[in-house]
Formats: sequence, C-alpha cells, structure tokens
Amino acid sequence: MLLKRCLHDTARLAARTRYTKPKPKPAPREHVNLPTQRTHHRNDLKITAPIPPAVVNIQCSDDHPLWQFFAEKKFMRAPEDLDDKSRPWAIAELRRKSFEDLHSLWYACLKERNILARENHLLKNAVGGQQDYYENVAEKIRTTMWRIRHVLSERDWSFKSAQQDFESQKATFVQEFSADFLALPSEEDEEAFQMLSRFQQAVYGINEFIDENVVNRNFVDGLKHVATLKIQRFATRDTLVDNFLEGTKERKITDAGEAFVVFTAENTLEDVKEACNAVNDLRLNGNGVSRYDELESVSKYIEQLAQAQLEKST
Amino acid sequence: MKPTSINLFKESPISLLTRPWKKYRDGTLFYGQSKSGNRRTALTTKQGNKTMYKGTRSSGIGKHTRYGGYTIQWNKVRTFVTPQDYNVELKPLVSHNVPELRHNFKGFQKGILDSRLYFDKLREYVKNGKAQSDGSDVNCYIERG
Amino acid sequence: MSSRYGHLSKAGERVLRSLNNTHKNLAARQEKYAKISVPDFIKPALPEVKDHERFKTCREWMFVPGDRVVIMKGKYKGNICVVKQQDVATNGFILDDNGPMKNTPVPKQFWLEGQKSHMISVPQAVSQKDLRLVADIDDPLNAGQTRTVAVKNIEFKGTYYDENYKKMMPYRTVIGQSDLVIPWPKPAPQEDGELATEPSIAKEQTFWVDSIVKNPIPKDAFMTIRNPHSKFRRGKLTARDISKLVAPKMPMTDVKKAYIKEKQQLASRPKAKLTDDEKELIGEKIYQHLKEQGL
Amino acid sequence: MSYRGNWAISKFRPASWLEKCGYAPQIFVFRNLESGQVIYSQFPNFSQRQIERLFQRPNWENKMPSARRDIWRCMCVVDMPNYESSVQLYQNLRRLRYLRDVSNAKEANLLRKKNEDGNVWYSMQYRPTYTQEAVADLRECLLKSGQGANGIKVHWEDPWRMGDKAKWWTPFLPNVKHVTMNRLGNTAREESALLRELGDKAKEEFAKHKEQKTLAASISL
Repeated sequence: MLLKRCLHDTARLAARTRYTKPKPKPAPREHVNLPTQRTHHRNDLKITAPIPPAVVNIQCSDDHPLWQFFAEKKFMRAPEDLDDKSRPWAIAELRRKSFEDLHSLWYACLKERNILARENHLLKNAVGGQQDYYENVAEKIRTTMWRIRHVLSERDWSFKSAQQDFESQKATFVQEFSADFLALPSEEDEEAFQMLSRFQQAVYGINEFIDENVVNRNFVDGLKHVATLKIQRFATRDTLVDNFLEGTKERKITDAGEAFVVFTAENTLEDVKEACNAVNDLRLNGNGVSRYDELESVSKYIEQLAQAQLEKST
Repeated sequence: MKPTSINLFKESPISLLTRPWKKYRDGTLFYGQSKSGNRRTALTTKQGNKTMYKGTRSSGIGKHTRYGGYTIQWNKVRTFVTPQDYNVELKPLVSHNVPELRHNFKGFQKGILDSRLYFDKLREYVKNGKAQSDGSDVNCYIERG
Repeated sequence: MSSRYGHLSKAGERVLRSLNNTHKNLAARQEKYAKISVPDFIKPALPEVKDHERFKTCREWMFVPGDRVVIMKGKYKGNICVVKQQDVATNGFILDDNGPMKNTPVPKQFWLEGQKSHMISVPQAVSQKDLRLVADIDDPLNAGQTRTVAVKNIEFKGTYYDENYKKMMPYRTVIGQSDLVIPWPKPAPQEDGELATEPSIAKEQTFWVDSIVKNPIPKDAFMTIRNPHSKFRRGKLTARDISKLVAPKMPMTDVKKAYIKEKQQLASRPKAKLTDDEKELIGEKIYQHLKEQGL
Repeated sequence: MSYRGNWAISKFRPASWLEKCGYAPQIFVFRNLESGQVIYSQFPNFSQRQIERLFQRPNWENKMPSARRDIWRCMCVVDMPNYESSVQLYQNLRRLRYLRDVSNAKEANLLRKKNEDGNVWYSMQYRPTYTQEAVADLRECLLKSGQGANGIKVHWEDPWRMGDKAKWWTPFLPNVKHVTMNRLGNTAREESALLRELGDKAKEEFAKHKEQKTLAASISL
C-alpha cells in the first residue's frame, strides 16, 4: 500500500514535463456580473410542533345575530333550566290575536325551536344522551305553531262563508245600522261618526287612508249611502239641509259626484251645509255624473284628493 | 322429471284475478303472489332509466342556461317574510297559572264558521269599536266564540 | 363524535323499531334478564306499564300529589301518608316518609348532594289498589266536628272550574253519597316559566272582525297557512277524469232488447177492473163455499 | 408536454426580478379547503409547477393536491421590509417543508396528532395538521429572520388560524404586526383583487421606507 502510494507520487512527478506544468492563475476580471440570487436558506431551521388554532383571538360582539341560536349564550342549557311547566297557546286565545301578532308569535316559536333543536342534536350526539328533555318542550311549541296555522285558516274560511251569506243579509244589516246611527242624540256626534267610519270600512271597504281604497261598485254605493246618512243626521237640525234632502229623490243621494262632495265634507253642521250649497250649485250647472261612468269619475276624484293631501303634507 | 306442483292447478287465472280478499293499503285489489316483495321498497337514485332523476329535495331555484350559466327564478327562491312590527312580548308558550280559554258556540250551529256569529261580531265591532271582550280578563276560562 | 340523526330523520326507523319486537314466547325470559341486569337502587317496586295503559287524567289517577291516603296492604298497613308524586312509568304513587322505604347501596358516582354513606333509603311506589283516600268529613254524631275517615270507593260526578288547578275538574265523591264531595288538594304554587308569555299580554285582544269586504289575512300568507299539495287535498276528480275512468255502457243484445220491449208491452196493457157484477159473482162463490164447509 | 400553468410564476424568482416586475416584498400562503394542505408562493397566485416542487414525497396521507383555483384560499400574506428578506423567507419556508417531508419526516410525524389507528388525524379528506404546521413553520422562519423581525406584517384571513396570540406570537415576536384581511363581501370571488390591493399597499410602504433610508443616508453625508 505504502509502496503503491510512493510509486503513484513519484511516477507523477517523474512524468511532469514542461508541458504538463499547471497554468498560472488568471488575473481577476474587472466587469463581473454577480449572481442574481445570493441568499440561501438558513441551516439552523428546526421543525416545531404544529400550532393549533385558538378561539381566544376571536372577538364576538354581544349582538351577533348567531346568538339567536343560543339560549342565554350558553353552549347547552341544563334540563332543569328548561321551562317544562308552561303550556302551549290555546286555540281560543290565538283566535283573539291579530295577524301581525300571530306572525310575530310564529317567529318567536321558530327561534325557540331552533335553539332547542340545536341543543337536542348536541345531547344526542356530542353528549350521547337518550332523553327527550328538549324535544318535549319543542313539541309543545310545535303545538302552538300548528294552532296558529289552524286559527288563520279558520279565520279565512269563516270570512269567506260570511261574505257569501252577506248578500242576503246586507239590507237588514245596513238598515239596522242606519236606525242606530240616526237614533243617537246630537251630543254623541263624535261617537256616531266613529261608528259611521267603522261601518263604511266594514261593509263598503271605504278606508280612511285614501290610497288603500279600491274603487268598485260596492265602494260607490257605499259612498252614496254614507253621504245620505250624513245628510239625514243633520237634516233634523237645520232647515237648509232638510230642504236639500227633500229635493232629492226618495230622500237619498243618487249621484256619485254629489255623494263625493258630501262625503268629503267635515262632520259638522257648517261643513255639511256648505256641501249642500256646493251640490246645489252643481245641480244648477247640470254637472251630474251618469251612472255608467261613476267608477271612473270617482276614482279620478279619489286620485285628486290623494294628490291634494300629498301637497298639503309637503 | 320433477312432477308439477299440485298447487299450480288449484287456482285458475280467473279465480286469481277475482279474489277479493287481498288488498293494498289504499284499497285497490292486489293480484300478485306475495305482498312482501321488492315492489314495496322506495325508489332509489340508482333505479329507473338514464333520464330518471330522483332529486334531493334541494335547490331548484332556477334554470341552467345554455353556455353554462344559471338564471335564478325569484318566485322559486325560498323567502322568509318577517313581521313588520315584531311583537317582542309574545313568547312561544303561556304560563301554566293562566287558565286555558275555551270558546263556546251555543246557538251557532257551525261553530266558528257560522256566518251569523260573524255578523254578530261585526255588528259589535261597528257599535263598540276595538273594545276588549270578556276573555281579556286573566282569570276568564270560557267565552262566547 | 358519532352522528346519529334519529331525531331528524325517520330513515331506518322501522328496522330499528322492529328490533324491539320480541316474540311473545321470549318476552318473559327477556323481562327476567332485564330485571336481573338493573341495579337494585334503580329497580322499580312495581312492574312498568305499557304506554297505552298509563294513567293520563285525574279520573284515572284518583289521587293527586297532596292527597292523604292510607296503606291497606303489606308491612306498612294502616299508615297514613301524603302522596308526594305520581309515578308515570308504573302507575304508582310515591308517598312521604311514612310510606314504604327500601335501604339500598348506591355507587359513589350516583350519590346525591350531602350524602355521606353508601346506603340510602329510597321511597317505593305503591299501586292504586293498595291505597284508600283519607278525608275529613263532618261528624254526623257531633255536629260541628270533623272525623277522619278512609273512603272505600271514589266516584267522579260532573265537572266544575277549579280555581287552584286552573282547569275543569270532576267532583270527587264517595260512592253512593254523591253529596259528600272530597275536594282536590291545593297544589303548591309554581313560578311562571321562562317561555311563558305575560298573562295580561297573552289574554289581550288584538283582533276584531272588522270587515266583510277585506280578508283579514294577506293573500301571500296562504301558501304557508295551507299546503296546496297536501295529500289530504289530493284525489279531486274532474269531469274529464271521471269520463276516462268510467267504462262505456255496453250496447244491448237483441235478446235483451226484445225482452225489454215485451216487458213494456205487458206493462202498457190496459188494466182490467173488477165490475160490480164480477164482484158480486165472486162474493156469491165464496159464500157458497163457506156454506158447504158448514161455517 | 403537460400543462404547467403560468410560466412566469412557475419558477423561483430572485429579489431583483421581483422588484423589476412590480411585485411587492410579500410571501403568500394558500391553503387547500379540501385537504388542509398549504402552498407558499412569492406571487399572489400559484401554478402547478410550484405545487410539484413543494410536495416532493406525496403519499396517501399527503397527496399531491390539484391546482384547481376554487379549492385554494389565501391563508395569510406576509409583508417583509425588503425584497431580499422576502426571498429569504420563501427559501426558509421551502426548506422547512423539505425537512418535514423528506429529511426529518419521522421526527415531523411524531409531532402530529394521531387518530386511534395511529394515522394522522383526519375527517374525510381533511387533515388539519398541515395548516397548523404551516403556521408553526412561518413562526419559526420569522423568528430566524434576524433583526428582531422589524417591519414585518402578517395579514391573516382568519385570526383563529394563527393560534393563541398571547402564547405563540407576542412573547417571541413582539414587533410583528398581525392584521385581519378584509372579510366584507364575497372575499372568495374577489380574492385576486384583495391580494392586488394588499400588494399595492405593501409596495407603497416599501417605496416610502426606501425614500426615508436614502434621505437618512444623504443627511449623514
């Protein structure tokens, strides 16, 4: 081995000639482009344990909408904290509630059932329970909910059947009211006219809010009837109004234009008198509304009235 | 050779067709051999021909257009209409200390659906306006409907 | 976390339910093993009853919490106790400290608050037939004084509105003496629950029938109030459907036609009426006949 | 030849190139929504070639993810003070990935959470450990970035994912700023616009910084 190395060296040296001598080092160059990338990764990098995500970093506002899925901002309520005593709403109690209230109640129920369903799911899965604490309460709320639907449906059916039967009952209903209305003494005028406004809305659909009205045959008939009632109420107190009433056919207002003028008048004697004079003027000028274009002209009047009111408010 | 089963001769096709004692649940006559067969299981997504799509009871709120777009038909989209003025005070249940109100329809043959009852209520409303009825008392347990 | 969706979906429910359906010959054996496997402190004193046999109304229960009863059977015979609780699972009654008790060991993880020893006395449920109601009634001998008696049998008659229970309750009377009413005990007052609406708000009227023209319910709400595709709304046959489903009438055969024609002809023949002479003749004949008979 | 995606961004780019081409001194970290795997990029987007370079030892637990753009979401953006340090950070992150996947794979595997079968914990396709490792790697790199990690800003998509700030970040890297990215609107759809905005801001910052530096240099002269 040693001999071999010795031979190796000496042989090489012996073989070295003028031509095999190493070249001298070249002189350092002047314009050299440095490598574009000179950084390198560090060699002291260590593998570290994974960093698990943390909830502590997250800030949740107290009014976050998703809190609505939690009761008292708790993960889960204990079964003792549940309300197992209360009973569902009775149908009779719901019958006395307006649509808007029932709608709100429906949403209240829905929200509560969402909470209970969440908790029930956790109980059945995360906790591994078999009990029905949450389901029992949810079932009661479900009862309330079907009752709400039942009541609304029932309300609709009763309205529809009553509407059908009203055709035959209308005359007596109107007559009864007229008698009641005219029988009230003059001291109770305010009450009487409130009654009248409820009546016109109930039977003819004449709403106090102008833009909610739908002009149809029933509406125009109502207009005439209400105007007649108004005149009749004041006829006993003033000769002018009485004379005006005498002048009409069968002591009734039959012209839609005239009815509208009287209808829009305030519920005081002076205003009604003024309205009577205006109607008389109309008659003198021959500005009657024919029965065939009553609907169109009344809807035009209503539009004008609405516009006038809008201008007044602005 | 295996002898033919005697049972096959017992029932003629006509007797099979007219036997009235076996029925489906909906009352139609049952003509098959056994009611506990494969026929009564639910259709799965794998059955039917290649155009059959059972659906997942989901989506379907619009239509795929040509070129891969999708137009939403808003009348098919589920919308939740919340009450305009939400009454916060109503809660899903009622206290057990409050008697359950019952309605009594004496004299009204059709109960709540009776038109006469409706007219009576309307008359009362026209006369008294929005007046609370007897049932508004917390201790009231029975009231005219 | 294993996911079970039995509370959300009914898929597979029938199969799972069928696992509980044991053969009637095996039921006794299974019950026996179930009984053995239940630890002593949970084991009910009375056999559990099936769902449809459980008591629901106060007429069935006969006694409610707060009633005084006397035990008629067993070691505790003659003890007067107060009913503490109705045991729904066994149709039994759990009584106060005077009633039957059982001393059983309880493992530590089930210890109640403040418990110091493994042994605990658990009240045992008593069945209805071993109990009699105890009532104070006016003494017929000494007027103005009351006597405590056990009532052999109870009868329920009529109903009235009970202010304490806030509902209609039957009168509980001694059988045969319908005027002797044993009042229901007053229940312990309980606070309103969290989900309970304020009573005055719950009872407030906000709906009045106010129109015969305008529907009180907005039109858009009906899709959710009634299900238009409900299975109970199906099966309305139109005239077209009926004409398709009903088989056409078979044309009549010639024989049938001839038969009907003949029938009509026979029916249209003038009906012969008996004249007075003929009636006379018949009368005569009958008279002769009877005469021959010697009557 | 198979498609290799955007050629311009498919290879390693030095600092001078990044500056010349108008990129900001930033590093982008994207995570896979399906598998939880993470890729690092010098650009606000990524290519198939980058993925191939980064996942050198794919196996059944650490599959080569696809380059579908819809399953990748930006997890965080790291703003560095200058281009050199950003390139250095990128190299360090790549190195750590190499250590985890290839040279020190066994050691890395010991640190992972396991399921009852002894495999890396998963639910369906998802292995949360990869994202968590990426956070740990980023922290390690920032720790070793020198000069107290001054002027470094991390934009997180979700502050939840960075781990407990008080435990892992503030005691060790008090100078690193943590910001939450804008989360209003459809951030998934508008991600490219969001990242571009972040890039523009970072460039402005860098320009300002540079100006200040030259100013300081001129004053000292």
